[in-house]
Amino acid sequence: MSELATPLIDVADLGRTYGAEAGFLNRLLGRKPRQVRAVRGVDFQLMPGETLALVGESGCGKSTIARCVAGLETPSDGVASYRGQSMDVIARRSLPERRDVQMVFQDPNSSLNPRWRAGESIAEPIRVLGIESGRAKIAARVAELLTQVGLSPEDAEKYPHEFSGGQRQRIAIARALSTRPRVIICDEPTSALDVSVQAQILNMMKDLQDQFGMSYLFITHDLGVVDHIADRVAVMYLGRIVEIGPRDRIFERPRHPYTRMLMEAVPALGPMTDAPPPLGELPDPANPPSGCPFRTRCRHAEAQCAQNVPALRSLDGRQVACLRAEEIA
Amino acid sequence: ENLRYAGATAPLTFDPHATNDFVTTAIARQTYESLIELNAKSQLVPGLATQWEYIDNAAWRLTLREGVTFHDGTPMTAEDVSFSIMRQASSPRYKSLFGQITEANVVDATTVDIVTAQPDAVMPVKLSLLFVMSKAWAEANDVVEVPDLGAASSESYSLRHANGTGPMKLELQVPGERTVFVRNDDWWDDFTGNVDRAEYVAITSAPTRLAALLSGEVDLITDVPLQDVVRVEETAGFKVADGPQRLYMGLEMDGTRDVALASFDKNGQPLDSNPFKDVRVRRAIALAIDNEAIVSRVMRGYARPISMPAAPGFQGYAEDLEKDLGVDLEESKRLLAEAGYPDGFRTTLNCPLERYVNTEEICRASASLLARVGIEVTVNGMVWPEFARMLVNGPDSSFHLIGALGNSGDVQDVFGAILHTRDDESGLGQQNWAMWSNTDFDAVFEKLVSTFDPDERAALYREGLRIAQEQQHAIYLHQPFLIWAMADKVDASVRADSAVVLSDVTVGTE
Amino acid sequence: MNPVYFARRVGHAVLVVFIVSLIAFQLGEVIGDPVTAILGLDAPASAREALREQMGLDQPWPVRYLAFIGDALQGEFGMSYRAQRPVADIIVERIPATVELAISALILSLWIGIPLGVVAAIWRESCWASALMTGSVVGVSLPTFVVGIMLIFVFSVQLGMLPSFGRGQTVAIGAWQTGLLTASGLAALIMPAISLAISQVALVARLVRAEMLEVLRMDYIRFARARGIRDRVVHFRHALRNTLLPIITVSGIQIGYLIAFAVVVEQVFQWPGLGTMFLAALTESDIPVITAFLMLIACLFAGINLIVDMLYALADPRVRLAEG
Amino acid sequence: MSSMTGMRDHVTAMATQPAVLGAAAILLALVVVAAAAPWFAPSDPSDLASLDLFDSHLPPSWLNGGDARYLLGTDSQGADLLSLLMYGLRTSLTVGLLAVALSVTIGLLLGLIAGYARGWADTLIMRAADIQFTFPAMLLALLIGGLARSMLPVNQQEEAAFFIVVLALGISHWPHFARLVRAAVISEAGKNYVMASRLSGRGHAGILFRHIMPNSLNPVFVLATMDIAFAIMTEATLSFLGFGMPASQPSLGTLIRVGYGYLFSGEWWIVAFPSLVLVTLVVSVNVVGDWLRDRLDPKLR
Amino acid sequence: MSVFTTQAAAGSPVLTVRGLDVVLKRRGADLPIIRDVSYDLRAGEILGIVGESGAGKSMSGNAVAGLLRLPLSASRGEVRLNGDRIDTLSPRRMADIRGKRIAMVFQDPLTSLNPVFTIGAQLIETIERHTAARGKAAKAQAVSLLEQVGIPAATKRLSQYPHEFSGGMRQRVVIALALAGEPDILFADEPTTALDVSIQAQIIALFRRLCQEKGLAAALVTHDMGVIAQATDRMAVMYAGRIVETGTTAQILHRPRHPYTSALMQSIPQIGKRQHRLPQLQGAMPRPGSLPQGCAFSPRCALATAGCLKAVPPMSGPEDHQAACIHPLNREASDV
Ligand SMILES: Nc1ncnc2c1ncn2[C@@H]1O[C@H](COP(=O)(O)OP(=O)(O)OP(=O)(O)O)[C@@H](O)[C@H]1O
Ligand SMILES: Nc1ncnc2c1ncn2[C@@H]1O[C@H](COP(=O)(O)OP(=O)(O)OP(=O)(O)O)[C@@H](O)[C@H]1O
Ligand SMILES: [Mg+2]
Ligand SMILES: [Mg+2]
Repeated sequence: MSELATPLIDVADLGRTYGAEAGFLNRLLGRKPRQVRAVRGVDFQLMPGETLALVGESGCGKSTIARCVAGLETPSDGVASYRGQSMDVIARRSLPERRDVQMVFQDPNSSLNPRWRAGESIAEPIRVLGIESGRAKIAARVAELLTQVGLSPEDAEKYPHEFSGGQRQRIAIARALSTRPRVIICDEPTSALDVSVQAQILNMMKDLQDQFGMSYLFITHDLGVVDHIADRVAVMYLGRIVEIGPRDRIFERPRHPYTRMLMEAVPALGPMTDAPPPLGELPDPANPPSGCPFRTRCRHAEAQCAQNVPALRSLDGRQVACLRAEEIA
Repeated sequence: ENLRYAGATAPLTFDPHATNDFVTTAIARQTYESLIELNAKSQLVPGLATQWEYIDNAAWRLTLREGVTFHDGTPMTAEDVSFSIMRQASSPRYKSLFGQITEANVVDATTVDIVTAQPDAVMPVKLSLLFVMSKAWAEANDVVEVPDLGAASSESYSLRHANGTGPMKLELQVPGERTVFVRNDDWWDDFTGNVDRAEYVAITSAPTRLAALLSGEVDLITDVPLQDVVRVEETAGFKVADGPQRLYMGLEMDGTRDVALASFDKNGQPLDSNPFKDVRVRRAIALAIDNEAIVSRVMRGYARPISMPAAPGFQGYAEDLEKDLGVDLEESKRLLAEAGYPDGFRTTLNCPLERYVNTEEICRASASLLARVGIEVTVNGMVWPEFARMLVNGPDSSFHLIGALGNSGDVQDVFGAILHTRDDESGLGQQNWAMWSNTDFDAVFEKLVSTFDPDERAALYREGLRIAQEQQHAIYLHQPFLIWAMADKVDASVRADSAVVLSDVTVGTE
Repeated sequence: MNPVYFARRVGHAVLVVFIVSLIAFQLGEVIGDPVTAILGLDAPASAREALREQMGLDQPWPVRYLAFIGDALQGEFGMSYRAQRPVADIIVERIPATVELAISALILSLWIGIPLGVVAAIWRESCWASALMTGSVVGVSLPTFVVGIMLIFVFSVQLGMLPSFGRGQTVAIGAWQTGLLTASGLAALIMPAISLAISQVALVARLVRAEMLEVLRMDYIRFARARGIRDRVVHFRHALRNTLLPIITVSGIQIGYLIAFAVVVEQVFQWPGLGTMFLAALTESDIPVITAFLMLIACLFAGINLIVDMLYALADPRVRLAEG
Repeated sequence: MSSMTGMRDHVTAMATQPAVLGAAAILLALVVVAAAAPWFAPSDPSDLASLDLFDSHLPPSWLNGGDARYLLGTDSQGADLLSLLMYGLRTSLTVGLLAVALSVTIGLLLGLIAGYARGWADTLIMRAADIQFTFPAMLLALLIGGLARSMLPVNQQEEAAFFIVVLALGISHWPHFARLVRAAVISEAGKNYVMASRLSGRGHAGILFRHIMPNSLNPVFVLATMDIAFAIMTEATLSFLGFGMPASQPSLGTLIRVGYGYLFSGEWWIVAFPSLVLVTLVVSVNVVGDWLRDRLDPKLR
Repeated sequence: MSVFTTQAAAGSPVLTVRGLDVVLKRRGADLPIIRDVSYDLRAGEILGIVGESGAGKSMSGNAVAGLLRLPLSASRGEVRLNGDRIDTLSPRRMADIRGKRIAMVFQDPLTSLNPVFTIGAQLIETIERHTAARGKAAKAQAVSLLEQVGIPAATKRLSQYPHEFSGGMRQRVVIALALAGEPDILFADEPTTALDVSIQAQIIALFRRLCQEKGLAAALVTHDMGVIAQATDRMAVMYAGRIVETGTTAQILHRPRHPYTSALMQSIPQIGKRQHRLPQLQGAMPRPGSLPQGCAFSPRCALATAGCLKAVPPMSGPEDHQAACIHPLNREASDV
């Protein structure tokens, strides 16, 4: 990725808040509604041909970002744009650009309509977005896509329940590929799969990227997978990006204590370690701590960490949101 | 002895002037007595009045029985009688019977004059529905006036308390459920029965009512369904009694409209005429309907075929005019063709459900009988309030089944209310739901009203009945019988007004 | 209890009652003709007019609706055309009969239906369970009125064991006439309660079975077993408690069915309750009674719904703590 | 799941349960009888001219006094009971089916809207359903019946009775379906294939009707089966109370109502046969419905 | 039948499983789900059972605890607890052993707790079922259990409901419940799969501590090799219903003998081990009922020969590291 290239996806100050509006009665009783700011102040760019991995523990807002970027959800603040145009607008106005951003979901069981044949599911975007027309042409394209994802053209006639999880995920990928997208958002595409199947899928995704050159926004909580597939990594905690930068930088020398904690927590395949386990648990997202969101679990937290939310700042070839990043080795 | 008996509905109130519901009247009659009574054969006999005579100037003079006391022990006075007459005359429900009464004058302690706006020859018959209440009691309990409907917001005392002169005292009235009587030992007349305590319960569902009898929970039930009669008779220890009801059933046909309602030709196109207005059509219908068959199959013999707007038990009924038209389908079809309906036509028969015995079956049987001459009849069954509303606010019917009685049971009443041309001003023809109109007939009625001579009246009754027959004012079907079932130990005879006269009932010891 | 949750439920209840009052009033407007209902066929036209005026039927309907609501709020529903008594009195007098009948039937149906359903769920595969379920299907399929009259035929007419109609002896406790304290009252209750309960037993059993099957599949049941908790405890404590929620809801709805079918049962057994009153009123176009009955039912169901919601919150800690 | 293989699966699965198989066979037979009534029934009870009053109250042909022409005897009008039963079955089934079709249509539509649109539409619809729910179906049916009758001209009520009953039953049950559909829609709408379809550019209507609705139909189907039984029963009860089908267009319920009065009279056949048919019908519908539920309801599998 | 035992391990096995088969009873033929499963559990040791989804890991645990329900049933083999057979016990007796001697923990802490009872009620119920403690004593024991598993403010927590706990806390509660009867054996079926890595690390540490402190014999079922590496002393690899390799964890991870184990480990993307492509296993594990002839892994195996298809290969190799393969990798001198 040259610095000159324009980003495909530009996420700027993205925020998304969930939770009911304060109802009449609640307002009358002076109650605050329970609101979850699932994502706040998130900035990042996705360049052509690159893979950006988004990691973080469950509930930190990864899927929310994915949905905003895909135009499936309207951000509460900020914007996620594709080539300068808001994805929300693209989706709502059904602009032609929408075919350029596709998505693969985590759960292969629910990502295919159980009543549709595999071929029908794959053909849906082709037909609706008018990418091909005519039965024969569509069928040919479906067959081609099936082959690309390592299935056989005959599989188009089968129903989802006749496939294994890995095969279903392949079909989902074929469907995402069907529009020849520039960006594919992968929301934990392998976390429901066995490692042997995961390897097949990851390899295939890499091959496809080599072949078609699309970008991946790859969401996962498995750092091993990140290290394997990503060019750049963004680490999220409680709705914010706490560290973002090139993979090598981050994995070689994590600067944010959270990133470090995550990496230490991953059980290594090697000999048993006696390192103490991480501290504490994720705070209630509806009620996050003041200042640095991670300070409640951070071994390095100081009084100043509770004051302000640390902003992302450049350090050592990546951006990190920690006041003490330099001090922590 | 104790008698437990059951009927289909409960008495609504014990205020004898506040309702004209005949079940209520029949039950209230145990405690309240009328000035003139009807005996078991529907003949007028002295009640609280021992004599009555017409004394000109539209006034009737009543001589009151002496030594009669109310249940609270106070003697009955002429004041009480006069009070009761005027109280009842003011009741909206009795307007058509007593609305003409202007004064009830106390002449002396045992004499009261009833003055009406016009001379009224059938007043004595009507008086069998005029009940006597204690004036002092009414004043003491704030029921001087008939409870005012719609406006009153509390229950009137007379609803569940009674102070009459009759053979039974009211001990307990639970509205809608049960009524308990005890014998009035101070009654002026002789008890022919031996009941000294009686309890009446309402059991709406006929099978349940029958079950209550068969299981011994009650000793007597009224309104036995026809199909169950055999079952009761065959069950050891039970018997059935029956007797004619003062009521006749008939099919009434639209006699006025130029286009009949809900009637079509065989292709479903609206008729541009009113076939019922044509006497040939009416005759054709009469010839097609086999009322013998209806009586024997639908009514299982518990009815009597009739051929005029009256039946035994009506004052003025003329038995010798009774004639069986018979069934003649050929003639019927010929008449229809002659009237311009060679293929027949389609029409709707409005049919009240309940109220009278087996109405739905009668209607359906009539429909199938008429189908034989090409008249296709759709039976439109309606619950009673709907049916009543249709008649009263219209009448919006060109063909319907109805039971007719004439308020007092005098044929004159039948003539005036049911057969006379409708006239809102005079109130005549008020219940002429058929809107039948015949000037000759109206003339006969006018004459009848002002005639007091029994023989002349008899002739006029006959003349009126004859015109009705000749013009086929309606299809006269039958006079239904009342059927009671009871345990063998009970002796009670069926009266035309369906009252179980407790003073006449004997309960044996088994 | 969360006050917002509670307040919102009460709000719903009031709304329901208000809407029903509109419907009930409107119904009174179109159904039947009170004047005919009161005076019968043979009253002269003048008498009809007079009565119409006297009853205020010539006023425009909003005026009458306001009057109606005003009266209703004071517990006044006017006079029954037919019974010539204040409707409120009639209703108050008849409530005990229906309530005792419905509650007995409810208890009976839950008391028999719940164990049946549990048993059928636990031994899902056994032939006894399928026999039970088939039996319960037959139970649902028998028209209440046929059951009622058959019971009468057997137990009253043939065996002479039970009374065929009425409530037997009642005792007053304050304004409440109860039949539960006398032998004859209890005897009279047996058959109506059974015929009312029969179809409900089947309903409850089927529901409990379905819910139970679902709950038995849950991990916490497996985990309870893994902890060595005895099957009996697992079934009747762990599983049943979780099955309770839908049962509470259904019991609420069931009271609806019970009241509705009480109309039929009361008719068959001449039970002096609201059902016979309503039916009589319906066939007689006794509008004040119909209207009052509807309002009563609406209040009743709004109340039941409220109670069900509250019970639900009690039985399920998740709801209890959740925001309304 | 393919509808074809699905169907075959169901049939083979059913074959292993004799009770269900029996019930399904009976149901099928009853439906065929009802559908073919005009051709198979010995006579047409609505052809009044064919009735002979003197043939009334005949017992079944195998009993003393029976008439070979009337296999199951005759009613009070001399109509052949067998024919009445066949036509009554037809009416009952039609009423049941149409009523359920109506409530399914209303419920499905409102449920789809509520579950998909959420927001105020959801609140409104579900609140209405709640209100409706508070009223027992039968009372509601009585009311609607009463209302409709009082608003129609007298002489149209007869023909209208059928539609009134269907309307009353249909309207009184839609909340069941709406709730069910709404829940299913909410669960389906959250599934990823719906998201994927949105990404493929499909509009809301397309997603709702092509994806969500077909996948939400199973529970509806099951409940509908059960509801047919319930509708038939309620219609019978309404008829018993005199607010159902008229005697000239009898349903099984009407036949039972008419026959009810003959329970003690010894003319048992007038009530026994319709009751038997009704119970058989409702039982078989329920058995098949139960079985369907056990098979189709994913929660129970 | 080959039996896997380690001389090195302290003490004699608490639980021995020998030749266990579980079948799915169907009309006609029974479908084998797991075959010939044998292993030992020793006090103070954690045995890891690893394998892909559907390999039969859970089933082997459920069968031992007598938790199979029809149509599943254990058709062969024996299970001994301290030398006494328990697979032949009546369900009633088995229920007495479950929770008391053999405890279990399941994957999903969200659904393992009954939502309508407080944590305290569930704990006390279990304590009273298995110990003599009643009332106050039981409550005190409940508090101490919660403290043992690292739940702060235990007394207050007793009166709370499961939904008031976070996922990690819930799993701790589940473990506390499993420990309530002071069992000898703990079966943990994927206890950390639903949790975040940070919490997973905490729970693993907890397990290890408990085993050491209490001398529990534990079996940890998982499909995460990392968890195996960090938590277990010995491990068994399952494939298509059979154990295909057993041995000490260190040895297997270091020098796997079965080609499946080796391939599986290589296909795991690991931090710091960059490869452009992951070595991948082709195809998928066969489902019960469609097992190939002979070695079930042969269709996916690079080393497969005709001999592999003849018969199911027996376990072979040194006592502390056996594999069911006729072409084992990393042969050692002790191999026959
Ligand atoms: N539709 C919603 N309504 C309310 N809250 C939501 C909604 N969707 C997500 N959240 C909340 O927003 C936060 C972020 O959710 P999100 O699904 O984006 O997390 P995630 O990082 O994808 O987690 P996971 O790894 O579990 O998929 C969570 O706390 C979640 O509870
Ligand atoms: N109740 C059942 N009926 C039929 N087959 C079953 C049943 N339970 C499990 N199986 C089958 O038994 C095999 C082993 O299941 P088991 O649950 O032991 O696998 P597992 O190794 O624990 O997998 P996972 O990692 O997914 O939990 C699987 O192929 C599964 O399909
Ligand atoms: Mg997510
Ligand atoms: Mg498992």
